[in-house]
Amino acid sequence: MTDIPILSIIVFLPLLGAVCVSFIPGQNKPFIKLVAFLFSFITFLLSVSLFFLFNPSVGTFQFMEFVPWISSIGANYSIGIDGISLFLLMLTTFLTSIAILYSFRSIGSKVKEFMIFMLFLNTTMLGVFVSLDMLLFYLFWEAMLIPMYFLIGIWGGERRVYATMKFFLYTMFGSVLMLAAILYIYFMHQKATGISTFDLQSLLAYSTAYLPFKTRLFLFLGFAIAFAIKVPLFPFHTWLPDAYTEAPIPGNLLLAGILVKMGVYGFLRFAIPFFPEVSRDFFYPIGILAVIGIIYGALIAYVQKDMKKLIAYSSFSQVGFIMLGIFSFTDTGMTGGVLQMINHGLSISALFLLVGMLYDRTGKRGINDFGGLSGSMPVFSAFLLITILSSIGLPGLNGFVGEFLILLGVFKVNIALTAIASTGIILSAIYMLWMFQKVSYVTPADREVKKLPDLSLREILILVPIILMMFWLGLYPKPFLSRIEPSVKNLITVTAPGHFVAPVASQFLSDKKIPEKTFLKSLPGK
Amino acid sequence: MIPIKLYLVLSGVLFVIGTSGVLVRKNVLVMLMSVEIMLNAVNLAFVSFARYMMLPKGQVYVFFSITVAAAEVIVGLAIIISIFHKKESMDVDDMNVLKG
Amino acid sequence: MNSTLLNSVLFVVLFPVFGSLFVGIAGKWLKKPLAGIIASCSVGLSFVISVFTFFSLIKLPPDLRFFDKVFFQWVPVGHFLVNFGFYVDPLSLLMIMVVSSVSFVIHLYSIGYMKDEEHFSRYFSYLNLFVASMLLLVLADNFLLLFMGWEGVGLCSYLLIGFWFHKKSAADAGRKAFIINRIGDFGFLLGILLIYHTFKSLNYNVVFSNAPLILSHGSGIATAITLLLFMGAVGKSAQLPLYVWLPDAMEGPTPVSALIHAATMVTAGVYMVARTHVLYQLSPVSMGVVAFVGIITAFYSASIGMVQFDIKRILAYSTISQLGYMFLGVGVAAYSAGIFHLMSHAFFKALLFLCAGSIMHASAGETDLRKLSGLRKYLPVTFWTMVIGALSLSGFPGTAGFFSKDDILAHAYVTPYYGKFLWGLGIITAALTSFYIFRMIFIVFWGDKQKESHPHESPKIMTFPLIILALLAIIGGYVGLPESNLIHRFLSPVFLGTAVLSSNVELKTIMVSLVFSLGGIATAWYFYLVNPSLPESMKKKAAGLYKLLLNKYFVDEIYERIFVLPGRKLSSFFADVFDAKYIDGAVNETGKWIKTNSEQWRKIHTGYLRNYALIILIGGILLLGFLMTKIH
Amino acid sequence: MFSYLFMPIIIVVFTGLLVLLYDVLAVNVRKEHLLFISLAGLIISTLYSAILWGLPFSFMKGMLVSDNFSIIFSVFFLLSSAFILLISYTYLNDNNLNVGEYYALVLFATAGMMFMASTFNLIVLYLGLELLTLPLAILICFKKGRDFSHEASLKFFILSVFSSAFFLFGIAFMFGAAGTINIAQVAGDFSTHAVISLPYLLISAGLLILGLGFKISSVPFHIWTPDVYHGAPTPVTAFLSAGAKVAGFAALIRIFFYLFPGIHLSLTEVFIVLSVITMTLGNIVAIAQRNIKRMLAYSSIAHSGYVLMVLTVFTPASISSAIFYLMVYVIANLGAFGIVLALRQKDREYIDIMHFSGLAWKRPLLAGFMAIFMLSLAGVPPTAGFMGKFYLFSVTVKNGFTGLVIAGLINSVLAAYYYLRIVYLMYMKEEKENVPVTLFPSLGVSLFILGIAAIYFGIFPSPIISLFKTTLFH
Repeated sequence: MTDIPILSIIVFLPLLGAVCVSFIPGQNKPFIKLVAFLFSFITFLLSVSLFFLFNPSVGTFQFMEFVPWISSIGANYSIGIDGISLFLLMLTTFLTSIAILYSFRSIGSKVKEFMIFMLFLNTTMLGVFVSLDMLLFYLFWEAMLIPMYFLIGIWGGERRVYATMKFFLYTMFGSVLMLAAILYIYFMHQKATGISTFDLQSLLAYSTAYLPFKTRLFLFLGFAIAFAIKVPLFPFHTWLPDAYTEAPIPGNLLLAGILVKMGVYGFLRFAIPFFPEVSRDFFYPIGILAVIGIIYGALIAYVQKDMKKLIAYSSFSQVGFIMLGIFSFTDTGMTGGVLQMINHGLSISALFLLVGMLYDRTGKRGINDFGGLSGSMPVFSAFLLITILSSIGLPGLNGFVGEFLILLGVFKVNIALTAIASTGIILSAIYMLWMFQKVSYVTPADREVKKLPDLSLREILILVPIILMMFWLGLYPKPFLSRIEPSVKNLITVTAPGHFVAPVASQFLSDKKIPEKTFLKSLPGK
Repeated sequence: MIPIKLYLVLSGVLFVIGTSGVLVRKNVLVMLMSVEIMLNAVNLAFVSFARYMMLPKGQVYVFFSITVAAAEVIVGLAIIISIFHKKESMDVDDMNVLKG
Repeated sequence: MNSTLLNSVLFVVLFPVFGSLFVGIAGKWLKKPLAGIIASCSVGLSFVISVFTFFSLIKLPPDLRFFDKVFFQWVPVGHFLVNFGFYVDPLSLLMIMVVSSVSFVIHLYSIGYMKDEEHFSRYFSYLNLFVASMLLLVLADNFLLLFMGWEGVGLCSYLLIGFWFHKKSAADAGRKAFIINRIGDFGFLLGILLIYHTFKSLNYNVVFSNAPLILSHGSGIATAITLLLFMGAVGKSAQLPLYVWLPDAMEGPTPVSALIHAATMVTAGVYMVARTHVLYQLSPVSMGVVAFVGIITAFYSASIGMVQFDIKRILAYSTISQLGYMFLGVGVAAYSAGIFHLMSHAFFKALLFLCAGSIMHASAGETDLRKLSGLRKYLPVTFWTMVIGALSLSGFPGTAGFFSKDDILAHAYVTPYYGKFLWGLGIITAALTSFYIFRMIFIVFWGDKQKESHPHESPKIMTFPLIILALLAIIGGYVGLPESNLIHRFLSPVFLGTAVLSSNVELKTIMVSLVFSLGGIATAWYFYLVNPSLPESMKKKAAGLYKLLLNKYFVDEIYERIFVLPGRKLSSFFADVFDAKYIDGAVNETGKWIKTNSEQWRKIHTGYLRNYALIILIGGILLLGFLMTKIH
Repeated sequence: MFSYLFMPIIIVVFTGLLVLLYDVLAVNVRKEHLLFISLAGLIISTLYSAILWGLPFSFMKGMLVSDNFSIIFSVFFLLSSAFILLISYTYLNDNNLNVGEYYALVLFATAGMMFMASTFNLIVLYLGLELLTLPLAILICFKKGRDFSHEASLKFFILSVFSSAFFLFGIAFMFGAAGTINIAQVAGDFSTHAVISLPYLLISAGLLILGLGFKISSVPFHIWTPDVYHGAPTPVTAFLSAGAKVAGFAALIRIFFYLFPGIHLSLTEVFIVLSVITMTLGNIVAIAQRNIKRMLAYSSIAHSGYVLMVLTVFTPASISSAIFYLMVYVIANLGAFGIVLALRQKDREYIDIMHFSGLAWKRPLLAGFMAIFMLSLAGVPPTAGFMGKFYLFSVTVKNGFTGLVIAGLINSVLAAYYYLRIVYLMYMKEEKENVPVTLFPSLGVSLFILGIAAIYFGIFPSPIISLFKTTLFH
């Protein structure tokens, strides 16, 4: 589009920031904070410019850049974005800026290292969303674990080491299975065509058309487990409550706001387009797991005493909706899923920020440690309420639009599943309002809580953009939907049965024909 | 003519004797000697093959082997002496500080 | 109608929204009455606009009184498109006039009632938002936007019921309201999904015009859609079995109760059924369900109302009961009668609640019947207005309630399916209604003044609204006189092809129900003024029944046992056992297992040189042995 | 011709002799001079090797060869020896070990490794092996007065002569099977279908694997590794893990690249089994280790397993990926040992992993490099270790062993645990004991270079990989 490699600039600017910060003496904390924030904020502004430069009428990749990288194995530095990644990109830069701004106060020690890791993390996350080369993608995907490992492990809570180890190893376990799948596709493609490449598009066209069904099934599982762990889908969620609970609040923002979106993004960008038939067949397994997750997470959230844990389980519960939408293979469901990623990113980070603000004041975050904050901290309570309402999907706020579109999409596919999933809207109200009541209502016995100061101007400034976004997305989501939808449509076209079966397919499959969709017919609902 | 197999069996038996020596004896010096027996068994094999195939270069290799064996003994003895200085013991089972 | 006016309908909703935002954000810096005045004005402006719209609408011929004004595309995704648009027709216009007028009066009243409240501006912010949501609900031109208002009123009820957040009971009641509403909304949402699935649109015009074409009469989908929608109505309008939140809702400030019970929130269900009557018409089953749920709820809660001691609680059960009537009305296809009753109920119930508020104001917040008496002399305005309200509720001839209630009962009477039964239960309920409301009136206003209490009449700002509402509670009925039935004529373009009643039947049923409701009043009079010991002896005679009624049929307890406790237990099981032991356990045990192996395997390295040599030898032997197997 | 092409080895040997003589004869020996002389020798040799790139030459029917393969490995050995000398400099001073013999032995061993990489003749290979082993045995017990080093040295010495006897026996059988011990010639015989006795050849192959398996510490021939790595002076341990192991692989690759076409079926199975048990045992036992040197020993065993994975089939791609992996491994391993060497005060070393506690907040740069090395060993991007693993795995998949790759991948998750534990200790644990850090310029510079390399090759591996992909054998 333009000659300026704007995507590369966006991706690597934070890394440059990290390098700059590393040269500032550690004692000069205010300057470090300022530099780190400026870098993240400029990155954010640049990503906002993408929003306007983006051409909403096409669903294919834009702002593409291509530089040969490891020519001997066919890996290239190939990046670009479509409507799906555009918003995830913006969400990333947005939340990173917010997280850094928030950390000014809450991170007291080792500021320099903290900022370096945050900025590094930012680059890796952005890289994941723009990569159009499998190796490049995997590189960013795995590299992201490093800063996260440090962020949780150094600035986290009491059981941080357990949490961070579990997080790292568990997600790495999933990733390596994906690596095996990537390598296998790469190899099969090379065998069939003689071309070594990790290019997303070429591998995609190849794998959907030529690979035998059974192979595709295993490869899909390889991808799916990796992404399901990241999402996380029931029963792969064991790392989540620990990591969320122990991470520092800025880490939470990125962990809950963006990292888990990568799992969904992975499904959208890789697992589904690569193996459309298998994915369609997997609607029931994944849909059922997602629905179990919705209800299971909600029920567990209800009995949590620790606010962060409650939010963690609520987040786990809510991503079930996203997965459900994505796997409905309908334009509404998938668009809703993508929109819901943004919504969830906003609401969950606002929740964590609010909990963090309480924690900064009192050093506590149990739901029983507070009470009556509606009286002593009215502004805080108002923000908390709006955020809660957004996350329980109140119409007029962002959560509803996404949730409704998802349900609309899933309804087309299976009514029973939709109905069960919809109970999530009741359950979420139950546990969220329970938390709100415990925190904001009923006078506390504790005198100290009564005298807590309300939010400072800086804290309000952090929250207001998120709250405004919630309203915007809830009341006028059109600018977002119009950019997401073409890409989703494109995805649906690409994954339509038979889209990639080129006439030459027969020469690779002379002895093996792709079997008809017989797999998983015995599963419920079919 | 005596078949090659018999020479090889002899060589093999010698090699096994050497190996057993390393495995069962506790004295370090004896172990070193057992290794020498093993090397000599190999030398025997080399020579018999050379003779059998009428390839004299096989016998040349034995010279290399003997030279190396001599070097090994020198280094080995040096190590053993320095250990004896320290421990006053030749028993190899006394040395198991390093394990696991 | 000119487009400027149509555009200005947007402001019917926007004024209260702005009011709410302004009062909410700037509340800290606003002096006390000012916040209330701003809020009241914003609702008042809404009312003014609706009246203007009304007058320009009736200038048009009846067939042309329908406008669908789209403001912008709200959720466009591919073929799916939901607009942010308003639907202006006689029904919605009537509703917004009722809502904004009653709300305006309640706002005014609140300025006086809440003057000592710490969070004064917050209260008005919520109140405005409540009105805005209700207006949005009414004006929406599609189901999704309706749902936005629908959930919005649920939210505001949560906020306002729990307004005195320091009280645990208030907080609990608010939460209960919201959650039970959500249960209904769950069904409602599914209904919306099914509507879209069936009609490929959520717009009223599209859905209603296509409904008879796509769905055959009595088809399963029509029944499913309408029953799911009705589930939402059951939650929102507090019908059996989801009524339990409404009696608790009196934990909020009294004007809030007035607002919830009269103008906003609970009437939404009735409005929704009337709005979607095209669909209901297609499903006789659903119509029957609506009518039966309505009448049973009416009877059920009236029976509870008879023995309660808390005046607000009595009024709450009364509302549930009256809503039952309205559902009976729409359930027997008497939509305009249902809406008519909705309107008159709005007037007299708001009046009754505000009177109750006035009583509380006078007696230091006391609401227990056993501690209130003889207030007639001290609160003359309250007394008279409340009596008017009570009469209207009882269906005393000449009051609004009289006309509207009897309109419904008459329609029920002529319904082919179980019409006589519905009607019979209806008039029995009417008797119960007059009994419980006059029981309250007699106890509170007659007898001797309680000792050590200093009742005093409320300030003007509070009594003025009472008077307005009392007037409305009387004259409101005259728009629906049996012969000239203005309201019916006004609404008839909306409810085309619905039942028209012969005045003959109506007169007949009126006479019967009149007897019953007067009988109720008379009984109350006999019980509580003539022979006050009678209730006690009755209590003893029918102790079981009394206990059952007093404890509200133990429904709350049953729900607690069936849903809440098992849910909690299941949650605890998942959290403490399943997640910890199996999900976490699987991963942690794998880790432990590897560590154990690690400790075991390292023992291979014994430290003994000779063992090492042996291991190398064994390795070599295995290796050679394996290679040997390759020799053929 | 001769002198010109084999100058690299000759330079190294002569430098060794020069250092010895200088130490003995010079009047006023300055210890730095020993280092400088040795380094100069190594670097000249390296440059010389580089000149020879692309000029394949064979001497006496392959008794000594100079081809790209040998040059790559020679440069490897030379550079790693140079780094060993750099990182051990003050360690030697502090332990009174800074004598000419040390340098000479390292140089001689280096020459031995170079021999191993540049011959087709098995007996020359044997000589190279012994030339590597004997100096190493001495180096291991170089630090007098420590029980550990004596025990380690004895174990190393006895076991390596024990296994080299097997190796030699294998040579004898090769001779018996083919009538020659020139591997290239044996391979030629395969193609001309000359009579080769398969049983002898198989016995020979098995015994050769045993002998080289000992050097590369493949399970079960790895058994000496942990004890010796633990007991040896730290620079020597680094030398063992970097040089000796790679030399073993060089020999293994050269031998089996030629032998493979003849007996590939059975060999593939053998290498699969060796690979899986080697990496699994290495990784699992490493988890229980509390001593950093032992942990790195087991880690190095596991890394051998990874490399063996790709050697199930000897294609040019396999070899290039193995070489790349070994390079990456050596970089990270040298770096790790360098940091172990830094945690030291005079002759007291701090080698318990707990000693790393809180290092990051005391010496951030040092800890940062350690973290890079650990992550590189664990194979986490963007470090070189990831690229190495990635390339290795992709070739293995290409070779058709997807199951093996999955085993390798799961193993790398296991491995991540104990590597990350070091990172965790450095960054997330409070310092318990005041652990002194001795950082001297040559160590610092080495660590810096290695650290940069460990990142650089992770992001820009392309040039070096294409270098390894050129025709390696003459």
